[in-house]
Amino acid sequence: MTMLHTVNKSPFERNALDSCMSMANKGSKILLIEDAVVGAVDKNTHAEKIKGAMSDYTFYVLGPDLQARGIDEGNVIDGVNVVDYAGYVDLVAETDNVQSWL
Amino acid sequence: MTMLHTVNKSPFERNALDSCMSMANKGSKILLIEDAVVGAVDKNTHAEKIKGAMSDYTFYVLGPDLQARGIDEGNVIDGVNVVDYAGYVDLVAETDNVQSWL
Amino acid sequence: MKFGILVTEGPYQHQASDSALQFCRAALEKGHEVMRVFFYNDGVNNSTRYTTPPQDDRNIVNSWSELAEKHGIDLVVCVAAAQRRGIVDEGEAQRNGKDGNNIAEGFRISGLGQLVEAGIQCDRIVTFGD
Amino acid sequence: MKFGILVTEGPYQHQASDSALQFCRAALEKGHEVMRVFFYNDGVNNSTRYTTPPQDDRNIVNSWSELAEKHGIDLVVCVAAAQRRGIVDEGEAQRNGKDGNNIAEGFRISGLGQLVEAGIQCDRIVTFGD
Amino acid sequence: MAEPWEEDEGPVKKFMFVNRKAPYGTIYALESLEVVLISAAFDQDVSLVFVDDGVYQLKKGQTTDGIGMKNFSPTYRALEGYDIEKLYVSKESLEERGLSEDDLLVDVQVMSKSEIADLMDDQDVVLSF
Amino acid sequence: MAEPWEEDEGPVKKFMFVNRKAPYGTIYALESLEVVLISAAFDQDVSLVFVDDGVYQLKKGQTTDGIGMKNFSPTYRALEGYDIEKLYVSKESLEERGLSEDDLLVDVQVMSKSEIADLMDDQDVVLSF
Repeated sequence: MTMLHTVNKSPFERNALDSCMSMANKGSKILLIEDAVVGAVDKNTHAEKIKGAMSDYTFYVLGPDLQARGIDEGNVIDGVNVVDYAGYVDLVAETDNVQSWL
Repeated sequence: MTMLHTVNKSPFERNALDSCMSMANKGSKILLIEDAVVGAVDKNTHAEKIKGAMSDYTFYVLGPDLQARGIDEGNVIDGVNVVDYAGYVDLVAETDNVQSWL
Repeated sequence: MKFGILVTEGPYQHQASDSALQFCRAALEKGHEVMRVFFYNDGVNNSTRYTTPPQDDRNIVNSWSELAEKHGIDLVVCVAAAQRRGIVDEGEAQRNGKDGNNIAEGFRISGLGQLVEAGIQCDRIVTFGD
Repeated sequence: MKFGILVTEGPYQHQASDSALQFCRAALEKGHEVMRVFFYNDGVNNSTRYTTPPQDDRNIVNSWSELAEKHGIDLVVCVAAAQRRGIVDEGEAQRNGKDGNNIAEGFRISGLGQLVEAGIQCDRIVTFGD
Repeated sequence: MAEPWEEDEGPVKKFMFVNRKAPYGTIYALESLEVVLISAAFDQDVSLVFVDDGVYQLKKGQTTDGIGMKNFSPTYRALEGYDIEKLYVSKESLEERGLSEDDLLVDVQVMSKSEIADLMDDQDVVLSF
Repeated sequence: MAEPWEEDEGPVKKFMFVNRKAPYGTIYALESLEVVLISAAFDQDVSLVFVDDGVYQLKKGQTTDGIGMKNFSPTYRALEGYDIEKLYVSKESLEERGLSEDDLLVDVQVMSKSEIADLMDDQDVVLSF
């Protein structure tokens, strides 16, 4: 089974992304939404965490939430996929289950 | 001036205590309340942070919140002062200002 | 595919309700079904018709009511959570001796069993919260 | 000493209201004055009389009303925050076309200026939130 | 014959409740427990996971008189009576907090996060409070 | 003659607003700004501090059409018109996020957290959202 894990909290503020990555099996998909999108920015001090885990997980980030926070897609870590709400729905539909790390 | 800083979030969950300690001047008092009291436990992986800062700050923890979470006062880090709500009021009154790190 | 949605925070304070609405709209647009939105914890505060957001702001409560009417979505507010937070319909008002009610169009108050039932009947439960 | 209290979360979901109540009680017991409690953000949800918590649980709204009456504390609910969350008194109901109101005894709806004024007049402002 | 929860189809689903927050600072622990109790009435296959600060929900000796809230921790002891017996606690989360199995008020299975990950992957519905 | 905010006593107090959260995920940034605007009407000595994810409140280029919320960031540009000119941003918080002063939509003073600490110690009222 493949799971989708969603994280909605900034990795600077909370442990949700760390907690998610410590319990998501290899092959899982991880989608960053809401304030969590700030974690998808390259050159920030949490970027290495995501870069280092790219062989285990496929990462996604919600575009509308990036735009709201003024983050240019060009500054997103290479290999993190930007999706819109329709893409979010597809991710939920194409995986077997979804867990929200609140 | 001496400030009182209150922190109400677990250091395992959020950056509030870190943030507080990065911006509280030496001589400040730091009071842990609500879920933050779990940070006052000796032997936990965040204890060193508080132990290492004891020369800069005086630490307090709210007893009723410790008890609610089943934490024995005997397990609190040596030198962290346990106070009740009356003691909380006194801390606010005897310092010049109070900042809540939410 | 049949979705169930769980919302655990009130409107405005957290983005949860907004994200849930956007997700529902996108799912419906793709031809999926949203069987039920279950409002739990502070999520029950999505269901009060007493809100009057600023005119240049979105009206989250109305958005739920309209979406539900248009697509036949069951909006269920947990009764126990609603009692703690002051959300009442006519029946609840009568039972608890309140002199009025504040539930908005399209929402109904019911038990937590409705959440478990959604879990059983839906293909996916997606949670939006703090 | 004269205290002002700021509460930024609703009752039950977060401990903020409980902590604020305990702090107020302890301050009053020590002979301090609590001039005003200002309810902002989701804190406005402390002021609805429509709550019916379980019988073996505390009633936070009533606790505020009783404390205010006993000690002459001014309980102020921010009007803008209240409009977003559905807290209305008689005047607000009339102005915004609502068919009822839900504000509890001892609370009044007013502007943010009341918070700034408390900041000016009180010796300390203590904030309780998430 | 297959146990109901081994069937692919049918009314019994695997529900997992993930508890990550300390009790009392927020209501999530209490209201999560309320859902758990209801799900038992639906005869579902229910698991509870306690990770991160959620392990404090099961800490012995909770005394709430001083904060004016109800101590709901005895309810965890009642879960067995509802046939809810799958309580999993993260070993890492306990250790980080200087806690051990002896500090908990109910019998649980202590397991590594990677074991919990496998269990989670095997669920039909995961609810996190 | 001393400026009002240099007096020890009197109706003018030093208010500091500490903004630590990203915008839109929660309402704190917006409702903090609403208090700031009101405090200006009271002619108080107002400072705004942006630290941690709060620095994102001042990020240029916020576009909120996609999330259906109002973009309130232009209001920060209007603060000057209310004589609110003390905007302090943590250097460390910017750096950790790969941001620089050029990314911000208003003129601010970038300073270290220890400088902000000194300012905070000097306030009459500190409000944190």
